[in-house]
Amino acid sequence: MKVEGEHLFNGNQQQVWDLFRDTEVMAAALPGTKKMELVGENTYEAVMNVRVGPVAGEFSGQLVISNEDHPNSYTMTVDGRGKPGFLKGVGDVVLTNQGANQTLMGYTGEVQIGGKLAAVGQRLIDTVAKSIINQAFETLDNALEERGKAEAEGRKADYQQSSEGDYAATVAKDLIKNVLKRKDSEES
Amino acid sequence: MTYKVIGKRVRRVEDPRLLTGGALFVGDVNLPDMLHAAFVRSDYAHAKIISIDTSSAKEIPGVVGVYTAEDMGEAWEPGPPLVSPPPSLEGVTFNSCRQVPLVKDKVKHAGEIIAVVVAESRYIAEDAVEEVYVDYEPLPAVTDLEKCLEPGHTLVHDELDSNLAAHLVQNKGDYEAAKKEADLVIKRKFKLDRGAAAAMENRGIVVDWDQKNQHLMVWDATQSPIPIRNGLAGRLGLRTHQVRVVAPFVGGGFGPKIMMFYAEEMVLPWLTMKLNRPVKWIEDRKENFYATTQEREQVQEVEMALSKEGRILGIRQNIIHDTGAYDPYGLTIPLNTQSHSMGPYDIKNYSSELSVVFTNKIITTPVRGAGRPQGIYIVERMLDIACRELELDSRDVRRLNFIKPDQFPYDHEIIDQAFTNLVFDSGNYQPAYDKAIEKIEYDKFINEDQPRLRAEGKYVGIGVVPFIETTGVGPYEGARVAIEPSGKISAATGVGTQGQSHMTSFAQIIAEQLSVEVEDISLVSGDTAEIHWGTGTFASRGAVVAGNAVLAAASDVRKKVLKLASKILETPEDELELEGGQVRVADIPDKSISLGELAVLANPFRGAVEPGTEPGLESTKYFGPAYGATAFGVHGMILEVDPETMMIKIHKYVTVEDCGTMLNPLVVEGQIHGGVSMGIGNAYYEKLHFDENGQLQNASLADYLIVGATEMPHIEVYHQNTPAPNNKLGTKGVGEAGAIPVPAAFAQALENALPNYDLEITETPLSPNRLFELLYRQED
Amino acid sequence: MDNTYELNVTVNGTSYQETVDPRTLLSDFLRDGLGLTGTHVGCEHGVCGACTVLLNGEPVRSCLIFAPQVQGQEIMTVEGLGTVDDMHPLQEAFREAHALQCGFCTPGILTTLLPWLEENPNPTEDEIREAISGNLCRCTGYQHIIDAVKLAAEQMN
Amino acid sequence: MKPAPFKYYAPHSIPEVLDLLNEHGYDAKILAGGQSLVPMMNFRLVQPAVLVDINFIPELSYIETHDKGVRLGAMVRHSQAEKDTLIKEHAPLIHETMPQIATVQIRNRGTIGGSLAHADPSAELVVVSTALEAQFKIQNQKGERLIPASEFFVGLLMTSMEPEDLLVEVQIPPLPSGSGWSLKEVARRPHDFALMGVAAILTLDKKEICTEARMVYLSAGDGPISAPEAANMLIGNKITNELITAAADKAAADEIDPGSDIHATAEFRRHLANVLTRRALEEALQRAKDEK
Repeated sequence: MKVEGEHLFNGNQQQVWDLFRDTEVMAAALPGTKKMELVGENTYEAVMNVRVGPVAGEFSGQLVISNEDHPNSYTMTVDGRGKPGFLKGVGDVVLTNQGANQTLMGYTGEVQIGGKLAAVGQRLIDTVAKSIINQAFETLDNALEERGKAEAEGRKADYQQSSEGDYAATVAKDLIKNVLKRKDSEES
Repeated sequence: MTYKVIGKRVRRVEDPRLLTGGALFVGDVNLPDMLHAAFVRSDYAHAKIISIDTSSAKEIPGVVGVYTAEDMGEAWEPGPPLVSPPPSLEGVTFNSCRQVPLVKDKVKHAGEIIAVVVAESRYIAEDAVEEVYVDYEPLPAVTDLEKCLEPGHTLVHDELDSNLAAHLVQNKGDYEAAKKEADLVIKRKFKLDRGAAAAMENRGIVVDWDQKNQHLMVWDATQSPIPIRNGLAGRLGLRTHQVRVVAPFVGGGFGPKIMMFYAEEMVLPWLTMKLNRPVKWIEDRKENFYATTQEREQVQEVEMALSKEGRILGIRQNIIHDTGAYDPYGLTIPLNTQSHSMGPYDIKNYSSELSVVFTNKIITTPVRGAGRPQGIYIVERMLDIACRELELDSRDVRRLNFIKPDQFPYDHEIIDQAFTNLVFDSGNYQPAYDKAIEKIEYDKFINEDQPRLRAEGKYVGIGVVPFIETTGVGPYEGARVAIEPSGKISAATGVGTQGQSHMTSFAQIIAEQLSVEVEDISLVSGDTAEIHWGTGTFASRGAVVAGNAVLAAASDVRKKVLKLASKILETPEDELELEGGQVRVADIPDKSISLGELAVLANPFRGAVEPGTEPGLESTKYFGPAYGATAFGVHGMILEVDPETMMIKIHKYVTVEDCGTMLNPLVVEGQIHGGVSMGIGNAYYEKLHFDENGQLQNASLADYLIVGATEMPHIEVYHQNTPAPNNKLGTKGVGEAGAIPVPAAFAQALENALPNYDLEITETPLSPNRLFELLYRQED
Repeated sequence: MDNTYELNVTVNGTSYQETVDPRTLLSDFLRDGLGLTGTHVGCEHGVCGACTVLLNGEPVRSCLIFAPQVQGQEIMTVEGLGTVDDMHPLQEAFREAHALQCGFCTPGILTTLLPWLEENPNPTEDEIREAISGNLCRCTGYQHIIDAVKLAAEQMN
Repeated sequence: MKPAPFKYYAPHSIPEVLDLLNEHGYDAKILAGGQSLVPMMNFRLVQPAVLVDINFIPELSYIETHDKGVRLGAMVRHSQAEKDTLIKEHAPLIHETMPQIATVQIRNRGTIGGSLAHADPSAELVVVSTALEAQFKIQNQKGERLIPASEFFVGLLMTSMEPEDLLVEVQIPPLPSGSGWSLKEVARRPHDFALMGVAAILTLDKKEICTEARMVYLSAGDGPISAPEAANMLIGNKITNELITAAADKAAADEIDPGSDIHATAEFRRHLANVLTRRALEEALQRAKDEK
C-alpha cells in the first residue's frame, strides 16, 4: 500500500528535524506506543498497542533511520509484528524550509501489511492508515509547540501520549468544523 | 428391458437424511476421548524460518502437544506427485516440487503450515496457536507470472535455477504457413485471474488409530477416498487393509477436495498414531482461503488467423500458467486449457507454447472447469473480436467453423490431460447452437427489444457462446452389485458423492437391469471398506466411468439371476422375465421365484456350489474408456448494465446441453444451474485478490463474493442427445459444463450492451471497479 | 480462565441444562454439546447462513451468538422440523424439486424459510430470492430451491 | 475461528451495566446484537477481556413518539424497527433504510444501538441518523447526557463515548414539513457493505425554494461524511437539474474523502458519489414536492 502526503509544521527546519529525532517525541507520536528505546545507532525498538475502536493489537518491532541528510531528508524503515499480523514499511521523509518559521514535511512510502489484518480487515486498512497518520501529526504539532514553550520557560518538555480519547477529540473537531461551517452559512 | 427408469426425473433417495439433519458429514464425527488440532500458519508468503518457540503454547492447560517438522522425524515426507507427466512424453520439462506436511526451512505461501497444536478442544487449540512465536526472515515474494521468469528473479524453490515448473509445446498442422494465407491476423493478450471453489463445507478430517487392532480409521471430506487410503498406507508403512477411509456426505467438492495429499491429511494420521487418541481437524473458512487449492490464473498471448469469410485458419497461443507454490497436480489444468482452445471448431493449424510457473501463492489444482473455461474464453473472445474486424455476423462464423457430424471421431492431434490423443468421440453442434439462438430469441432481441430499450436509455446486450467439454476420462472405476437374501440390493462404488446424486442415478441403472424399485437399492459410495479399487469423483466422469461400471456389474448379476432361475424353474433363460423383484416364466405368471429366494439358494449352507459358479448373486466389474466422451453446449444471456453504477442484471439465461444419455434430467439440470452460478461468479463477482507480496486480501465470505439468489437469473435448460459411442450407457459428463462458457458469454453480452464505449474485454473476472476503469479510462 | 456458565435452554421442545464456557458459539453448543449436528457451520462470520436456527421463532446466525445468550429461550433446529418418515411439507417440496445437492446449506435454508412462508403464503420468485439472499448455496444456483418454495407454498396453503 | 476467552456478564438492569463498565473500562466491551462484534471476535481481531451482554435488559427495547419524532431504545432490533408503524409514520427514512441493512438473519439479531455505537462508516444507520440529526442519549454513573450525531461519530469505529458510557436511546427528530428524502447506495450484492451511499434530505418552502439540504455519505471516509458546501449550493434556491449536477460535482470532488480497497478505488467511489448524489437529490426533490 502506498502512503504519501505532506504536513506543514510551525517551526524551522532544524527544530522539526530535532523533533523527529527525539525518541520521546516519536514514542508519543506513534499511537499506543508502550515502549520505544534507542538500541543502536539510529535503531529503535518499539512496542505499540494499536487500537481502532474495538480492534486492538500489540505490535513489537524495529524502526531504523538511514540515508540521513541532516537536516533535509532521511529514510525510515519499520518492521513490526504482532498477533494481528505484520507491518513492513519503508518511507522517505523530506523537509523543506517554507520560510517564516515553517517547515513542510513530505513523505512517500510503501507499506506491506500481512496476516489476519490484511486477510480480513482489508476494508478498514486504508482508513486506519489515514487515521494513524492524522493522529501522529496532531501529536507532533503539539509536541513542537510544547518544545518551544518549554525552551522559553527553560523547563523540560512534557509530551502528551495520544490516547484514543485525544484522537477521538481531534477527529471530532474536524467533523464539528464541517457542521459549524454549515450552521454559519445557514445563518448568513 | 421391460422396466425403464434411466432418463426419468427420479427424486433422490439420499434426500430424507440430508433434509432432516441426519446425514453424516465429517464435522459430525465425534468420538470419545477425541482431541482437536489447529494449525500455525505463515503470515508471510515467502520467508526463511529462523526459529519456532512453542514453549508458552505448551503451557496452556488443555494443550496436549505442539509439533513442528522436526518432531515428525522420519515420518516427515513431502506429498506424492499426483499426476506428473509420464517420461515417455517428448520435449516436456517438468520440475516436480511437492507440498510438505510441516514447513522445515522456508515458507512458500501465506497459510503454509509451520506447526500443529493438539488440545482437548478446538477453542483451546486456537488459543495455543496464538502463543506459538515464529521468527521469520522475510523474502521478496514471487507473484507476477511474467516477471517471475526473468533471469535473476527471486526463486520459490532454491534448488531450481528458475521459477519454471513445466514447459511444453504442442503443434498441429503448420500455423506459420496458415498465417501466410490469412486475410486477417489478430493478436491479443488475456489475463485470467484466480477464484476459489468455496464449497459450503470446508475440508475436514477425523482420524482414529486403533492400537489393539492395528487399524487406522479415517473420515475425510475428500473426492478420492481410495487413493487417500492407498497413499496413507504407503506413507505410514501399513497394509491397505489396515487403513479404512470414509468420505461420508461431503458438502461440495468442485475439485479442490481431490487434491492429495493436503498437509493436514499427512499430519493428522501421524498424530493419532503418535498420541493413540482420535484427532479431529475441521478447516475453518479463513483456512479454506489460505490452505485449499484454487484455480484459473493464467496470462495468455493469442493469435488467430482467419480468411475473409471468417474461416479460422489457425491459432497460436502462449500460455503462462500459475501452479502456485508447488505442482503436485502436474499439467492437468493447462492441458485442459489447450484441449479447449480450439473450442468446437474444425481448426487445422494450432501451435501452443505452455510455461507453468511457481509463485508464492496457494497451489492451483482443478476447480469446476479445470482449465477449460480459460480455453473457451480465449477462443470465443478472439472470434468475437475477429467478427467485428471482418464485419461478419458472429453466428454465421461459428456455424461455418463447427466440426461437422461426419468428422467424428475427430482427432485433434494433440495430447489431452490423460496424456493420450485428444479425440472428440461424437457431436452434432449446429442444431444445438441454432436451438439456443432460437430459444433466446436472438433476432427479436437485436431487431426489436434492444433498439426499444436503448431508446428508453437502457443498456442491454446479448451473448451466445458454444463450448465443448472433454469428460469421462479414465483410468477406470469399479462397482459391486449384490442381491441380498431380503431381496434388496446393495451396491458400492469408489466415487464418493459431493452432491452429484450417485445414490440415485446409479441406483436407476441397477433398477433397470434387475427390475426393482430405486428405493430397494442401497448404494455406498466413498468407503474403502466397500470397494478396493477406484480413483474418485472429478473431471465430470462419474456418470460415464462409474456409471458404466455399475451397468456392467448389474447386468452380470442379471445374467447370474437368469442362469440360476432357469435351473430352478426348469425353464430356458430366454423364456424368463424379471419384474417387481421376481423372476417369472413369461406366460405362466404363478411360476416364479423372488430375487431374495434366489440369493439364498445361490449361497448354500450345505452341499456345494457347482464347479465354475461363484456363490451369491453378486458381481464386481470395472470400466475404463479408451478416451473420454466430449460433451457440447451453448449458453446465451441477455443482460442489462448501468454504465453509471456498473451494476449488472441478467434478465434471461438459456442453455442447450448435449451430454448424451441423461440418467436423471432433474440431476443434470441441477448440475447445470450450479455450474452457471459459479460461472457468473467467475465473470463478475469472484476474484481472489493477492497483493504484490503474495498476501491474500479477501480471505472471507464478506469480501470474496459468492453469487447469491439475488444475483442469479432464471435459467432455461434445453437438451439434445448425441449418445457417447464408446460406452454402453451413452453418457457424457456434465458436472463442470455449466461453469465453462459463462465468462465468455458475459463478456460478449457486455460489449454488445455498451457499443458506444469501444469496450474490448480480454480479462476475467471483471468487477464494477474494473468495468469503471475500462469504460472511463479514455477520460482519465 | 476458570469461567463457566450454567445454561438452561429449550431446543426442539426439549429443555436442557448444560455447563458451558461462555465463549462457546451457539452453533458449537448445538452440534458438539447437544449432538444436533444438522446445524452446519460454513463460515463462522455470519455470511453463509448454513448455521441459521430459529431463536424464539426467528431465524438467526448461530455462529454469531454465544451459548449463554440463549439462557431461558427457545431454539429450533432442522432436527425439529420433521423426521425421515414424517417430513415437513417444506422438506418434501425440497426433495420433490431437487432443491438440494450436497445438502450442506439446506438446514439453514429450511430454518430461514419456515417462518417466512407463514408470513408470505403466496410468494413471487423475486420475493423468494430476497428471502434466501442471506443463505449461500454453491450447488444449485438456487433455481430448484425457488421451485421448491413455490411448491411448498401451494402444499402448505 | 473460535473467539478468545472472555469474562461474561449478563446484567439485568442498567445500573448493573454501568457498574461493570466503570469497573472494567477499556477491557470491557458491550455485547448488544453482536452481529458486527462477534465476527471480529471469531477472527480474533477483537479480544475483549470482558463482555457485558445487555440483551437481558427488556426496558431498552421501546419505540415511542417523541415531540413529533420517534425515540428508540438502544436494544431495538433492526427487524423490530423495520416492521414498526410509528417509525414508518414518523421516521420514513429510517423505515426505508431498514430492509437495506444486511440480511434477515442479521436484522433479527442486530440492534439499532449496537450498529450506531459500532460506528462503521459503511453502516446505513450511522449515515442516516447523522442526516436526520439524531440525538444519542448516553448514560454513565455520573448521569445522562445527549450527544448530537454530528459529535457522536468521531472516527473509524469510534464514537465520542467514553468506556464507562452506555448508549441507551436514539432520538430521531421529525423532518420539517415540505421535506423529501432519499437513501441511495451501490453494493456488490444487495446485502454487502455498500461501495458508496448517500442519504439526502431536502426541505422546500411554499415557493419550492430550498430552505434546508443535507447530504451525508457512507464508505466515504472514517465516519459519516457530510457535504455542507454542496448543500449550501442548494439552500436558498429553486432546485434545478443544473444545480443538482453542480452540487453533486462539488460533494464528490471536494467534500468526501473515500479510501481505496479491493472492491473500489477512491476514484470509483467519487464517481459513484457523484451519480448517487444526483439520483438521491432528484428523488428527495420529487418527494418534497409531492409532500405539498
